[in-house]
Amino acid sequence: MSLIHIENLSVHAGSVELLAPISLTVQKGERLTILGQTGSGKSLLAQAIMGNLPASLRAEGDVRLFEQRVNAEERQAFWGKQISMLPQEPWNSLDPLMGAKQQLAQTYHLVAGEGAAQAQQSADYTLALQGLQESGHKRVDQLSGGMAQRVAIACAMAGGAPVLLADEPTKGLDVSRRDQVVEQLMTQSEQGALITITHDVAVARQIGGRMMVIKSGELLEEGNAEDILNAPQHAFTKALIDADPVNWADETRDTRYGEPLISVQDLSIGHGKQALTRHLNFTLHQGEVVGVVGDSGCGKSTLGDTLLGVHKALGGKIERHSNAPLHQWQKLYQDPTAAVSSAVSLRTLLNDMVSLHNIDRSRIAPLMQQLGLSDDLLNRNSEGVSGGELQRFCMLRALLLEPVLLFADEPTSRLDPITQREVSQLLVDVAKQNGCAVMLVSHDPAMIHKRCDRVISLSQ
Amino acid sequence: MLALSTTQKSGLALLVLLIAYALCAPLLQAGDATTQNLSQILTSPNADYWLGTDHFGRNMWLRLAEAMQLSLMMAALCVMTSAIIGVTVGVLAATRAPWFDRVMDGIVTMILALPGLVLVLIFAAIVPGSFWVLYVAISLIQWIEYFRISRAITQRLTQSPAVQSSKLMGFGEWYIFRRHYFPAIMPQLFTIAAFGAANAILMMASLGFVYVGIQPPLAELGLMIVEHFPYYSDAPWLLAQPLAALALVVLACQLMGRGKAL
Amino acid sequence: MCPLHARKLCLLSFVTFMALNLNATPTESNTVKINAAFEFSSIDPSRSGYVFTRMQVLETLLNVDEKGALTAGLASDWEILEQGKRWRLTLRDDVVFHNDTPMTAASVVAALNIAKEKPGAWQGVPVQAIKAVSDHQIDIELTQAYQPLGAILANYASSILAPEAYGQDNVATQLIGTGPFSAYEVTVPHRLVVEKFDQYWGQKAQIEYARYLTGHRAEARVLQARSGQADIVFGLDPAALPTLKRLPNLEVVRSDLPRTLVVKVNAGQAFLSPVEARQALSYALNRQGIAMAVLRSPESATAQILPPYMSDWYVANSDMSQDLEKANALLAGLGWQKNSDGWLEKDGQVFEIDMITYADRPELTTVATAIQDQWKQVGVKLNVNITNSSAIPAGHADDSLDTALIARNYGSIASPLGTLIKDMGQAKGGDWGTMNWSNSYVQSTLTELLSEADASVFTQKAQRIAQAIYDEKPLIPVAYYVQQTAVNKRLEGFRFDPYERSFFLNELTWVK
Amino acid sequence: MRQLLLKRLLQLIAVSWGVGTLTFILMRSLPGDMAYRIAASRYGMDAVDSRAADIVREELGLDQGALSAYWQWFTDLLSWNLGNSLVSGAPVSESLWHMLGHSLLLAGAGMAIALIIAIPLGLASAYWGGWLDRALLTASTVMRAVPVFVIGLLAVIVFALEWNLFPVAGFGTPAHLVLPALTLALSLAAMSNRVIHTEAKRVFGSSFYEFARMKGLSTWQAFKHHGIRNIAVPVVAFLGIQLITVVEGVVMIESLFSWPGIGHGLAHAIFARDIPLIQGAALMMGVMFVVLNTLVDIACHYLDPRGGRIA
Repeated sequence: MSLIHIENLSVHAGSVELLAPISLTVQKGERLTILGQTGSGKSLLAQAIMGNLPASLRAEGDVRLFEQRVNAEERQAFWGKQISMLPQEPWNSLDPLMGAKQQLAQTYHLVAGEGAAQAQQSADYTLALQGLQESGHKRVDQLSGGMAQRVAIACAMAGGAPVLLADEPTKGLDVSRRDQVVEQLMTQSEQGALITITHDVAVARQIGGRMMVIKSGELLEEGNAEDILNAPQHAFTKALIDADPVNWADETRDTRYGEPLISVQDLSIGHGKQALTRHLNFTLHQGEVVGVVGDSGCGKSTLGDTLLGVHKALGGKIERHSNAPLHQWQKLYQDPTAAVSSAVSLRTLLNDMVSLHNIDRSRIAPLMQQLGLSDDLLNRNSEGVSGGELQRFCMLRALLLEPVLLFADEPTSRLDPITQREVSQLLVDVAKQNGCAVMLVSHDPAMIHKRCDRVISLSQ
Repeated sequence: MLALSTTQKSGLALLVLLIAYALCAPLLQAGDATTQNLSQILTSPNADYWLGTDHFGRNMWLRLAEAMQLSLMMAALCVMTSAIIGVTVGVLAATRAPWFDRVMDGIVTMILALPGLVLVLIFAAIVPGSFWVLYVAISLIQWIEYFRISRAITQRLTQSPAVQSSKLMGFGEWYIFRRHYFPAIMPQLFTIAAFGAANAILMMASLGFVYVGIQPPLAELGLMIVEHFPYYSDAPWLLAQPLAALALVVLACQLMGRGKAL
Repeated sequence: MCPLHARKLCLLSFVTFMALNLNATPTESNTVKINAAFEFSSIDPSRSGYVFTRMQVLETLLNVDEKGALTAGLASDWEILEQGKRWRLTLRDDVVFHNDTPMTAASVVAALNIAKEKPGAWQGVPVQAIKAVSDHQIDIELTQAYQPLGAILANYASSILAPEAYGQDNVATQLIGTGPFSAYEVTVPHRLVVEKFDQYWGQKAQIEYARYLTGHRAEARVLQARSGQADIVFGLDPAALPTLKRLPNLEVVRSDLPRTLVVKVNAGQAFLSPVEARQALSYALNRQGIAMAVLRSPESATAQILPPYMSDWYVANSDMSQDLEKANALLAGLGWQKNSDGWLEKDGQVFEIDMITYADRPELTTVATAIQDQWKQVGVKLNVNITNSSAIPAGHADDSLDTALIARNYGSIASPLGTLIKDMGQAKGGDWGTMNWSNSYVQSTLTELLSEADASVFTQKAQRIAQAIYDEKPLIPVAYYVQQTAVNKRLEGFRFDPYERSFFLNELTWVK
Repeated sequence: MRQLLLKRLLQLIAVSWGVGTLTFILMRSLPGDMAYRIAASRYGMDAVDSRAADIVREELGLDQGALSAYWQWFTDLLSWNLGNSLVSGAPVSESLWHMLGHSLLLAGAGMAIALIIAIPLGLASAYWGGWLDRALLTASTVMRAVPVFVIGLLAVIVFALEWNLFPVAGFGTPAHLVLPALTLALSLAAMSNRVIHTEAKRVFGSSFYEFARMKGLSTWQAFKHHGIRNIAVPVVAFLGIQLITVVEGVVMIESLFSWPGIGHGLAHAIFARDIPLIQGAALMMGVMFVVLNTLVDIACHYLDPRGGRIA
C-alpha cells in the first residue's frame, strides 16, 4: 500500500512554472532522497506535498496520502499524526521562549493524545535517547545547532506520524553532527517512510534507497541511489557528485616554502578569561598553505584574530620574523557580504584602497583576469553579485596589498559545492604565485586534506 | 540615494505642497497677518478673504501661512540640531572609552526621567513666549532618540567583519564612519527625523494649548485652535482651518517617516 | 404571596425613606451648581473670604445696596460719634452661629480684632481699639476720622466667624459663620458644597444645597453652561456669548460692575511722561470696535475710570471716539517721526513699550491684542507679555513697568474713595493705580475728602479730581467690565450683586 | 532579575535627586518676583500689592540665600517631607497623593481601554488583513497626526455637547472619567494596534509557528501555546516605551477636562510659582515614571526569559 502517491504535481507563481510536473510513489518502509542545488525548487516540492505552500503560489496535480485523494485543506488533518515535515532551519522552528522538553511533552500531550504526566515521561525518555537528558530545560538559544536539530526531529516524530519529510536536515551542521542526524532520521522512520531533500551528496550516499535529481525545477534522473552515485548519466549529476571534496582529484603541488614568517610558542587563545585552546606551537613559512581544523567553537577564528593582532593572546608568545607593515597581514571572512560595505559600488571601494596605499593600477587588470572577475562587475555593489564573485573580490583587494599572510576563515562554507571547489583552488594557487602564506580554516577535513601542505588540529 | 516607498513619496508630496502654501501665500494676498479689522470679524471665506477672517478680523489666509511657516521652521531646526548632536554623541559613545558611554547613559536616564512635555513646560514657563527657548527645550529632548539608535547600530558594527577588515587595511576612523557607520544609520535616521519633526510641531501646539507657548500676536497653530474653539458653533470653519493645517503637516511628516506600511 | 397590607406597609416605608433620603444628601435635583474662575486657597476670610460671603456662609456687620449705600447687616444700626473717631454698632440679638451658639458682642469683637491684623482691606485703617460696650453693642475707636470704615466693615475680610472657628495663630480652620447656608463639604482649592441653615435670622433659603466649583479655563466654563452641568456660570468669555444666547435652556444675564478695563501707564517712563503722548495713545484707541467686536457689549466703551452712577466722580463731557489725525499730530509735536518700517523714531530710539497683562480674565488677552494693533497704526511698537497678575505690582515696585492692562475693581469696598486713595494717594501712585504721576492737587485733596462731611464741597472737589484724571490720562480707560452670567432656566429669582459680595442664593427658587 | 531591580533603584535615586535639583534651579531663575506671585494666588487677583508681597516674603523666608534654601530642601527630601505649598499652606505630600490617585486612575483607565481596543483590532487585522488592515492603518495614521487635546476637544463637542451623554469637565461621578479616559485611550490605541498588528504578523509568518502547526497542533492550540506569549513580549516592551506618551497625554487631558491630577496640578503650580508643589509634582511624576517602567521590566522579564528587552 503506497503511503504517498503523486501525479504530475507542479508549482506555479501566477503564470511562471517554478516546478515542472513530477510524479512519485513511496511505499511503506521505503526511503527516497531528492538531490539538487540550493534554490532548484526542492523545498517547493516538499511544501506542495504537505499542502503549506505560501499564499502567492499554487500547486496543480493530485496528491494521494494513504490511498486517499486529499486537497490542501484536508491534508492539514494529517499533519503530525500521519505525515510530518521537518523544516530547514531547526533552530528557527522551535518556540524561542519555551524549553525543549516542554515543547516535546506538549506534542505528546496534544497531538499523540497522551495524559499530561505520561507526556512528560515520554519526553524525558526521548531526550535521554538523544543524549540530551540534562538540557531538557534549555531554550533554543542555549542549544547548539545539532542539539536543536535533534529536538526538532523528536518533536516532529512525537505525533507518531509514520511518514517523515526532511527538508535540508543537515544544512550548516559539522560533519560529525551531520552523520548523527542522518542516523537518527533513518532509525525514526524504519516502519513508515522517509523523504529527504538535500544538496549534500554524502548525506544521499549515507541514506541510500531510491533517489531523484532535480535542477531548476526539472527532474533529470531517477532510480536507485547506489546506481546513480556510482554511474551518474546526466552531466549535471556528475558535476554535483564530483563537487564533493572526497572526489576532488589529487593534484601535485609544489609544497616548497620560503623563510619562517611567524612562529608561535605555547600560545593560548580565547576571549576574556576563558581560554579556548592552549599550548599551541607551530611556525608558518612564507608561501606555505596550512590547514586549521577543529570542532565549531574551538577557537579557529580567534586564532586568526590573535595572530593578526586584533585580539590579545591569553598566554604564550607570537614572534613575527618579517617586518611587513600591518596592512600586509590580511584576513578573508566566512561571509563576504558582511565583510564588504554595500553602501557604494565595488569600484569605489577598490579606488578607496588604491588611493590609500597608492597601489600601481596596472597590477589590477591581470589579477582580476586571473580571479575571473569581469570589469562591469565592479559597477555593482556587494549585494548585486554572487557569494563566489564577492569572495573573489575580497581576494583581489587582499592580494593588491601584497600580503605576507592571508588567514582564510572558512572562506567557502557558504558557497555551493561546485563554486566551493573553484574558489578554494584559486585561493591556494594565487597565494602560492605571490609568495603569500595562507592559513585555511574549515570544518570539512576532506577539503583541508586536498588543499593544504600540512594541517594543524585544534583540540579541546 | 534613499529608496522612498510610495507612502514616503506621498508624504513628501504633501509636505512640499504645504511648504509651497506657507511660502507663497503672503505673495498672493496683500496685507499682513496681524492687521485687525474689528468691523469685519468672523467673515466666512469669500472673494477678498480666501480663508475668511478670525475674531479680530485678521486675514486667515495670511495668518495660517505664518503659523505654518513657524511650525515648519521649528520642526526643521529641532530635527537638524538633535540629529547632529545625537548621531555624533552616539557614535562617539560606541567607539570611545567606556566611561564616556556610561556618563552619556547617566545623562540620558536623567533627562528621560521626566516626560519631555513637562520639561518643555518648565522651560517655556521660565521665558514665556520665546521661540528660541522652545527650540532649545525640544531639541534637548529629541536628540536622545538619535543618540540611542546611532549608538546601538555603531556598537553592532564595530564588531562586524566589514569594519575589522577596513581597519586591517589601514583605513582611518573618519573613513570607517563615512563608509560603514553612517550608511547603516542613514535609513533609521530618516525615519526618526520625520517622526521627530511631527513631534516637535505637536509639542509646540500643545504648549500653545496650555497658554505657555507663544505670546500674541504671533500666529501658532496650537494657540489658534484654543483661541478659535469658542467660535466652533457659529464659525466652525475658523476652528477647522488650524486643525486641518496641524493634522496635514503632522500627517505629512509621519508618512515620510514610514518606510514600509507600519 | 405577601398579604395585601404588608405590601402596602413596605411601599409606604420605601416612599418615606426616599423622601427622607431626598434632602439628606446633595443630588442633581436639590443642588444649585455654581461655576466661577476664582479658587479659594484657604478658609481664612482675609485670604479668599469673598467666595464664602458670596456663597452666603459668612456675613458682615454692614451690607451694601445696589447704589453702594451702606445697609444693616449683622448690626441692626450704627452711629458715628466724636467727629468720626468713634463708631458705635448695635448688634442683632437673634443671630445664631452654624454651631448653634448665639452671636454675642464678645464673639464679634474677637472676630474683628483678628481681622484687623491681617493684610488686605483693614490696612491703613487708624484703629485705636475695638471693645464691647454692652452684650449687644460694640465700639470701634479710631485715632482719626476715617470715612471709608463703613465700607471696610462691609468687606469680606471683616466677616464674623464663631470663636471656635479659629485655629492657632488666628488662622480660620473651620467655616462657622452666620449665613443662610452652612459649610457641608470643603475641598481646598476648588470645591465647596453648602447646606441650607434652618435657624438663619433673615430670609431662609428654599434651595437645599449649593455647590461651588472652580473652572480655570474660560472655554471649559462655557461648556459647563452649554451642557447644563452648571446652573450658574460666572465670568463667561465674551466670544461665546452669541452661541450661549441662542440656547433654549439658559439665559445670559448682563450686569454692569464698578470694574473698568484700564491701561496703567508709567508716567515716569521717558516716552510716556509728556501728557500729549498719553493723550495720543488714548486717541489712537478704537474703543467702539473693542467693545463691539471683542467684549461683545457695544455700550461698555468709556473714557473714564468710574461709572456714570458714581456721579461725584463722573465728568460730564468726555469724548471717547478714535481720532488718528489728532494722535499723529500730538506725537509729531513731540518730535516723533515714522521710520522706514513704520515705527516712530526720535534721535535713534524707536517708540517701543511693553504691556503686561494676565490670562486669568479671558477678556484681557484679547483686548491687549486689539490695542497692540491699534497703537501700531500710529507707529507705537507694543510688546504684549501675558504672565501672572503679580507681575504688575512687582513692576510698579521696581519701576520696570511701562504699561499694563488691568481690570480694576473700584467697588470692592462700596465707596470708590478708599480705592482711589490707595491707587493715587501717594506720590508714586499705587500698585493698581497711577504710576509716577506728579499732580499734588489730586494727592492732597483725596486725603482731605476722607474727613469731608459737607456733601456739596465733597462733590465739587471730587469733580476737579475726576477732570484732572480725564485730562492728564495717568490711566487710559478702555471699557467698563461687563459681567456676563449664564443662569439655567430651571432656577428663578437670580439677582447679580454689582459689588460681587453675594450670590443671593437664599432668594433662588426652583421653577415649578 | 535582582540586577535589573538594582539598576532601576539606582535610577530612582538619581532621578529624584536630578529632577529635584533641576526644578529647584529652574524655578529660582524664573523671572518675576516669587513673593508677588504667591501673594497673588493667596490673596486673590485684586488684593495683591507690595505690602502683601512683603508679608509673604518674610513669612516664607523667600529671600534666604539660594544655597541654604537648597540645603534645607535637600534635608527635607531625605525625610520625604516635601514641605508645605506656599499658596495653600497644606502639606505638599498630602495634596500630591490626592492628585497622584486621580492621575493613576486616569492613566490606568486610559491604558486599559486602549488595550481593549488595540488587541482585538491588532490581531484581527494581522490574521485576516485585507480591507480591515487598510482601514485600521488609515484610521491610526489620522489619529496619530492629531494632538491629543484636539481629540479631547472633538470628543467634548460630540459626546458632551451635541449628545449630552457625559459631563464636560471636573470629577466626582464615574461618568466624569469616561471622556478623559476615552481620549487618552484613542491616542494610545492608534499607536499600539499597529504594533500588535506587526508583531502578530511576524509570529504568524515565523517558521516556529508554522512548525507548531506541522507538528499537528490546531490553529487555536498553536496560537494559545506559541502565539500569545511571543506576541506579548515585544508588545509589552513597546508599552514601556509608550509610557512617555501616556504621561504627556495625561498632562494635556487633565488641563482640558480640569481633571485634578498631577499634570494639571503641575501646570497650575508653575503659574502660581509654588516651588515646593512644583518640586513635589515633578518628583512624583519622575518616581511614578520610573516605577511604571520597573513594572514593565518585570513583566518583560517573566514573559521573555532571555532577558533581552528592546532598549
